[in-house]
Amino acid sequence: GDEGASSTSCVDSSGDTIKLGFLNSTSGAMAISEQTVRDSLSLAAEQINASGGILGKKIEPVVEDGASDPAVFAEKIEKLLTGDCVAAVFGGWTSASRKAMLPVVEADHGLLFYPVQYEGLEASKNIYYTGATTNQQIIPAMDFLKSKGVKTLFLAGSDYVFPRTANKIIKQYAAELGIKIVGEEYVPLDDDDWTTQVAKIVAAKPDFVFNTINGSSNVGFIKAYYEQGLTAKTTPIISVSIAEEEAPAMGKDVTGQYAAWNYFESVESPTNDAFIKAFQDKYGKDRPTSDPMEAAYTSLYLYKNLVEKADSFDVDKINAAADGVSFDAPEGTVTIDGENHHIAKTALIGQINADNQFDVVWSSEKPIEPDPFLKGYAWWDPSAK
Amino acid sequence: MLELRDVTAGYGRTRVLEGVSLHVPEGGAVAVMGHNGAGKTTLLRVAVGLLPVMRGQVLLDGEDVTRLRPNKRVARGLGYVPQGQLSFPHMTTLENLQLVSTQLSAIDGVLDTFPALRDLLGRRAGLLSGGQRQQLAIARTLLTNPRMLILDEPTEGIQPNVVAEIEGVIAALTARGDLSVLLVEQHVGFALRSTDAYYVLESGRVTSSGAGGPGALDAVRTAMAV
Amino acid sequence: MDAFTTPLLAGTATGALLLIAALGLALTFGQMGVINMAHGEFLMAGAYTTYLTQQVVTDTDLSILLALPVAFLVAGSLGLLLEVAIIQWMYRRPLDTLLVTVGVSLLLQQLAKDLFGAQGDPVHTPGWLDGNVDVLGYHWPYRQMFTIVLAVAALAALGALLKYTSYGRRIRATVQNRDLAETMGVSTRTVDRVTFFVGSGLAGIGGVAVSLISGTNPNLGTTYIISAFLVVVAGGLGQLKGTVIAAFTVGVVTAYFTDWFSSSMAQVLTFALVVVFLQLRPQGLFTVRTRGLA
Amino acid sequence: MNDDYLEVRGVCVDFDGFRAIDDVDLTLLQGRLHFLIGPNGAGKTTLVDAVTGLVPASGLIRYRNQDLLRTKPHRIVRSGIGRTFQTATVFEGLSVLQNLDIAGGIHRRAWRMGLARRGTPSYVEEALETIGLTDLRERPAGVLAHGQKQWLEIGMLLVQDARVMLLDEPVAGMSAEEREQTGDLLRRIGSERTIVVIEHDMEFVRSYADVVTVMHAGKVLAEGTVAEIQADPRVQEVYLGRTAEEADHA
Amino acid sequence: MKQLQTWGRTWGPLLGIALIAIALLVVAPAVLSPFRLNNLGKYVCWAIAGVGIGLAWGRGGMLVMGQGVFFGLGGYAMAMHLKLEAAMATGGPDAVPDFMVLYGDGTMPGWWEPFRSGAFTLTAIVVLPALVATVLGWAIFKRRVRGAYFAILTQALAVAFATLLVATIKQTGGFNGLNQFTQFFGYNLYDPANKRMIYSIAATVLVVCLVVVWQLYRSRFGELLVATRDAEERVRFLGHDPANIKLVAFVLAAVMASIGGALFAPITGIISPSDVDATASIFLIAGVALGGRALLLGPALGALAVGFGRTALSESFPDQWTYFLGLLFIVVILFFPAGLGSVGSQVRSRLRALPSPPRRTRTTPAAPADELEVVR
Ligand SMILES: Nc1ncnc2c1ncn2[C@@H]1O[C@H](COP(=O)(O)OP(=O)(O)OP(=O)(O)O)[C@@H](O)[C@H]1O
Ligand SMILES: Nc1ncnc2c1ncn2[C@@H]1O[C@H](COP(=O)(O)OP(=O)(O)OP(=O)(O)O)[C@@H](O)[C@H]1O
Ligand SMILES: NC(N)=O
Ligand SMILES: [Mg+2]
Ligand SMILES: [Mg+2]
Repeated sequence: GDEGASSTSCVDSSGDTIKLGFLNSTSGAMAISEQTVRDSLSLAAEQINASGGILGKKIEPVVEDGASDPAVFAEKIEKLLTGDCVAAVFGGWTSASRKAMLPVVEADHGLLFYPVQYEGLEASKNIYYTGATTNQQIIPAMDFLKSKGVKTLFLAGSDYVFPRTANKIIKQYAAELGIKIVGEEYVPLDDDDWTTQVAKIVAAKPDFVFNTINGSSNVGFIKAYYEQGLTAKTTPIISVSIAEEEAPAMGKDVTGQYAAWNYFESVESPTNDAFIKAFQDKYGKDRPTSDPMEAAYTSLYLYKNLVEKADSFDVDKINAAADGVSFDAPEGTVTIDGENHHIAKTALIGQINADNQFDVVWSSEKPIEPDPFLKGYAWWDPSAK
Repeated sequence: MLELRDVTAGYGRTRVLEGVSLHVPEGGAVAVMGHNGAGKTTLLRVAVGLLPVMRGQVLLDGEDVTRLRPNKRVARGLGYVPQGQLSFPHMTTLENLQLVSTQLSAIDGVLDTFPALRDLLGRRAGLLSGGQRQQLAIARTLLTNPRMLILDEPTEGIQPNVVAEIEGVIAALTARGDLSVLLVEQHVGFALRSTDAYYVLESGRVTSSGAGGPGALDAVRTAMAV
Repeated sequence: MDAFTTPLLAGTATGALLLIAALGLALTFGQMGVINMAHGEFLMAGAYTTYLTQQVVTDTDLSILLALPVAFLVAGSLGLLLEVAIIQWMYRRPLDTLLVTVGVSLLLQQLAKDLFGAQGDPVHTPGWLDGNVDVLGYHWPYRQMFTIVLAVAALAALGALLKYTSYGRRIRATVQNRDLAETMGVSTRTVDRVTFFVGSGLAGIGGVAVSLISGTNPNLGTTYIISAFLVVVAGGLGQLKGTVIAAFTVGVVTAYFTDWFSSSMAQVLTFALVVVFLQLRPQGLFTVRTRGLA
Repeated sequence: MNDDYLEVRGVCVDFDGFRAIDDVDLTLLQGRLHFLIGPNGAGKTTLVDAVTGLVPASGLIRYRNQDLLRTKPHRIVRSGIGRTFQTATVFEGLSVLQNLDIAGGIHRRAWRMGLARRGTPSYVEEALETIGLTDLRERPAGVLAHGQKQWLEIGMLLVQDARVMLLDEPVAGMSAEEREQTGDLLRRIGSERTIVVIEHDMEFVRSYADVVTVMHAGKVLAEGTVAEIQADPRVQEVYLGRTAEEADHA
Repeated sequence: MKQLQTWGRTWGPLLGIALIAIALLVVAPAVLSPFRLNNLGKYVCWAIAGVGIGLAWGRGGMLVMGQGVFFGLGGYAMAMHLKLEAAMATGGPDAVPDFMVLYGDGTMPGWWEPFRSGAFTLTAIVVLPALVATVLGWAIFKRRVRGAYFAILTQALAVAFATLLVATIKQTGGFNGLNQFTQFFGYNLYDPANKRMIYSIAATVLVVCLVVVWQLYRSRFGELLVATRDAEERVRFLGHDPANIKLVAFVLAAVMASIGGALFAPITGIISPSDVDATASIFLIAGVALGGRALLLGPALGALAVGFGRTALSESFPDQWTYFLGLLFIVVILFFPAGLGSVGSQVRSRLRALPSPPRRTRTTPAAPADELEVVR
């Protein structure tokens, strides 16, 4: 789009409140995941308001349902930006929803904060990505596998963009690392039946399985896996979408398996303790916290810091001030890269214990600088077959 | 036995019956006659409970059954043979009968009345010829052991010698004295032979009524010629 | 060898699951003509019932067995409620039931989400279903065998109900001609309610089996509903025999396609196959003919 | 003899092993009222079904040098053969007028189907008059009484201008006067058509039949005038019964 | 009086169409914000598909549960062109869409190639669905598949179509669908004036479709279609092959859905499997049912209402709106089987039929006998 040229912002920052849009799917298939993001956004807003707001203005959330439908996301973000004149929008989960919102947020010259790990290869001036890009999650996970001496790897994923692209990267990196890919299987999002694919894993006998399945389909996968006699002992799995929210639904079947994230509820830090306590005080003791929730929570605080550094709600001023803005997040300190609008994050590998919590077994030494286009990785060739 | 008091009924907005009253005494047999579209079928549907009344009452054994569902009326001894050779097309002849009663002796009894059905027991009713279906329909209703039998043009589409058969059956049943009959028939001669009172229906109103028997033939013909 | 046995055995289990879901539909749709799009949500109700039963009776070995009759009752009651509140007014316009029940399905999904949260809840596999047996290279899970047993049992029970009791005739009579059935002394109201109760209850049983695969979640029903309908249609309306053959065929064929191509393509190809099949046998596997133009 | 006659030769119809029509020969000539009678289940309706392509049959059925057994039902209709049904079947959602009007559709060019009807075509008006439903012309056909539907079906045949009319029990359920009206109507329109009537009411048959064919168990049992038929002991046995002489339905 | 009635019956509907035209083409652009107008444009696309559904379902009795397939054919055809336009604008005449580089190997399948041409695309939007519908319809109707079989079959097609799209990520963008267009036949898509133009095109198309079905409904073909709906087999004995009659309606409905989809892509800026799958198809149906499937204006107004309702409800009750939506389905179908468009006449007839209203809702004629009936 032609940035900013034609659209003049209608954001009204003259009063003592500032409107922010929360756009998550609270109906449809993705509600399972996105509701949690909504919850932590609400928590963050409450906290910020309690401590004086942003630039002294209370946040006034305008919530919308993305209905798990990319076209609805496109419609709603336009409504939020041009109808409600929100200063920024927080939300989206699937890459489909982000891709649908991207042209709108660019055309309207608004801001979107996207809280989920994704497949990278994207950087928009109007989007801040507070989840991991591939070099902060997938590539470290591969490094971890290499360190474990893994020789053969099986790829299992949902049949959509994120897993497909992630696996393209994994395959190229695996070649570099000398890890052999012995199988690659996809199942449509929300399909529970993994029996046949798991049988193929049984037959292929890989050292490890790299799991890029999204959402509830993980339950079917893990159960089928366990049923056919595969365990963390025989053939461990490393997942990039199973978090504290999902793990309980799989019970003991998932115990001992690994997951790569940038945050776990088990992360030990005072900020995290405070985050967990606040969250559970608000939503109940039984509610776990997880990476996307934390990233969403962080995104609102990052926005606060951005605005306060820029001393303005203006998009251009915020972007100009972005580089180096940081926040002491539950996962540790995160810092915005002004160039690509991603944030530096520490990569963690956790192992799921009997309480469905994740014991950190590996960690990158320091926050990894975001590299959405993998420019720093010589083995990466985007147009390879 | 069965009484309709000042019944008004119809479909949607259109009224088909206007203040019709009719009485079938215990053990009696009554014929209803009238032209196409006069409302004969509508009258019977009201009596059986398939069509709600807009006004008026239906009484069975002196009791108001206006709000009673058809199957409850059947349980109280009402039997109904609808017009149009209706059956359950995907069920066999035997199953059509078994729906009402599974007693072998009872089924055997009605099969004696309609022997042509014996060969068709295993055939689906939807495959039967029109006349075969009509025989089945009457047989099925007789199985419900009615005390009050309501027949809507039972001989329509039936071969002559079976018509005679049916006439004989009705005669035999009424002769027993414990069965009342309400008969809609186009064959006036047959109707009057089989009943002891008649009503003529014209555009939803009773225009003439009287005692039955062959003697009424001329009266009915005149009434219907209007 | 396992390239042959795996899809066969796994597909049979999938077919069994489809069969349980489809059996209920064979009753409510095949026999009564009601296109109940909320049937999937009755499945979901069965799954949540299993979860709740496990919360109350923590001995998983026992709780699954307990969940079966409870799920039948819960889903059956939901079906009964649906019949009494809505469907009973709609028997004369079967295609419209489809749209009404889409609304019901939306309501139930939202309700489940509000009651149990958007996240799935765990259902634990009992110890006696833990494990598998090696059949020619396929580690056939006990759970899959259990599903097959469950389906066969449900089939036998339903078959007996339809064949050996007068209820079977009553239900068929009612759907073929309501008024006539009523005047033959059949209480069509009772028949309708019983049928809906039993048909929906079967979905509840299916829900128990499904919960062992995927736990619970509010969208669980949507996964199965269209395949289940397709099975009933391919099998021929009102024909249990056809439903059984169609369910297992679809299950096994999909498994082979999945093995050869991919899960997505398998779905596409299976749907395509059913379409082609209906070309050959437009009214399903087993056709009931009548005369005339009706 | 012109070629405007319907020829049935050696026709058989089988249903899963049951032979409903068994080697039937018939020649139906124009200008005569031809009656088809016989016991319930004799195969009368099935024969009409075979002629109109509703059930598969073997043998030969020919009309104007056209082999009907190899012709689809709607093409058979287009060649001038029309029928009614034992259970009257009309288009319940359309008005009486529309029912009649669309029956005339085969005589219109396809592209004219896209045009609206303007007024009432004269032949539809005539048909309405003939079947006595003029007053009910705007009524949906679904609400007509049993007999009215049967008339409407006949009216549709009139509008179709069928050269051969096969009427399956057209007067069943009609009162004596109505039968008479219908019979007279058939006689009037029958002079330049081939009309076959299936009927059980012997009085009606007596009054209007030129030729009667009796079917029994899928075969032709007898053929001739009414008098010949009534005298035939086999017909009396299987069909008329002991009431043969006094078969006086009113 | 009588004359006035006849006049009203003939020209009243046209007056209704004219009112809709004025509302959409004159009033709406004047009073709505660009965003709301764009939203309305989206509903208009659904309404165009809805008009076709009214024809096939309301008049023809074919419950087309898979119109998403045709909506998608048009939508994807248009989106492919827009995607190529966007690519060519920055990358020259041989450029390929961005996602093919991201998820694939950067080569474009051959069947994308012709969609570089705008003329080809416009032709394809009409011809493609017509072809597919003809082949499909021919097979289905000749084999006399109908009623519930037909409904479920078409629904399965929508599922299969959406799954196929998801499975062919490298060719169709998969679950993401196609988006990030920049221009529409040379016009900048983010210029408000151009957006208004596209909206006007959509509104005009809707009005044209309404006029087309208006003429169809009053034509003899329209009567024959109703006849086919009510007693399909009987139509044979009027000398028509019902399969052909249904085919015409089915193909027309498919083309309308396709055009609706084609306009949907530039208006919303995206087309993805979730716009064409079984659920999306059911929403198309829902609008038609709500407005009154057998009425002339019902389907279009119903589709607009459902579109508006989804937006309004989800904006006002973002967490509870599916309850309302579910209830809407139930209440409308249960109490107004002929659609909200018929509420007036229904109430009137109720009042007149007093004092004893029917115990059961029997205001519509009984379902066509063959909805579930199995014929040889
Ligand atoms: N379901 C219906 N809806 C509206 N009107 C109806 C309905 N059924 C019948 N009618 C109308 O009611 C009137 C009486 O019909 P009914 O069937 O009672 O007549 P009938 O005397 O039995 O005629 P027939 O001798 O032809 O059987 C007719 O004018 C008919 O058009
Ligand atoms: N599709 C079919 N399958 C099996 N049997 C059939 C089928 N159609 C007709 N029959 C049988 O063929 C025989 C002839 O039936 P048909 O309807 O031709 O008799 P009909 O002479 O018209 O009798 P009616 O006077 O009672 O109408 C009957 O015994 C009927 O049961
Ligand atoms: N970005 C993801 N996980 O879809
Ligand atoms: Mg009658
Ligand atoms: Mg016959």
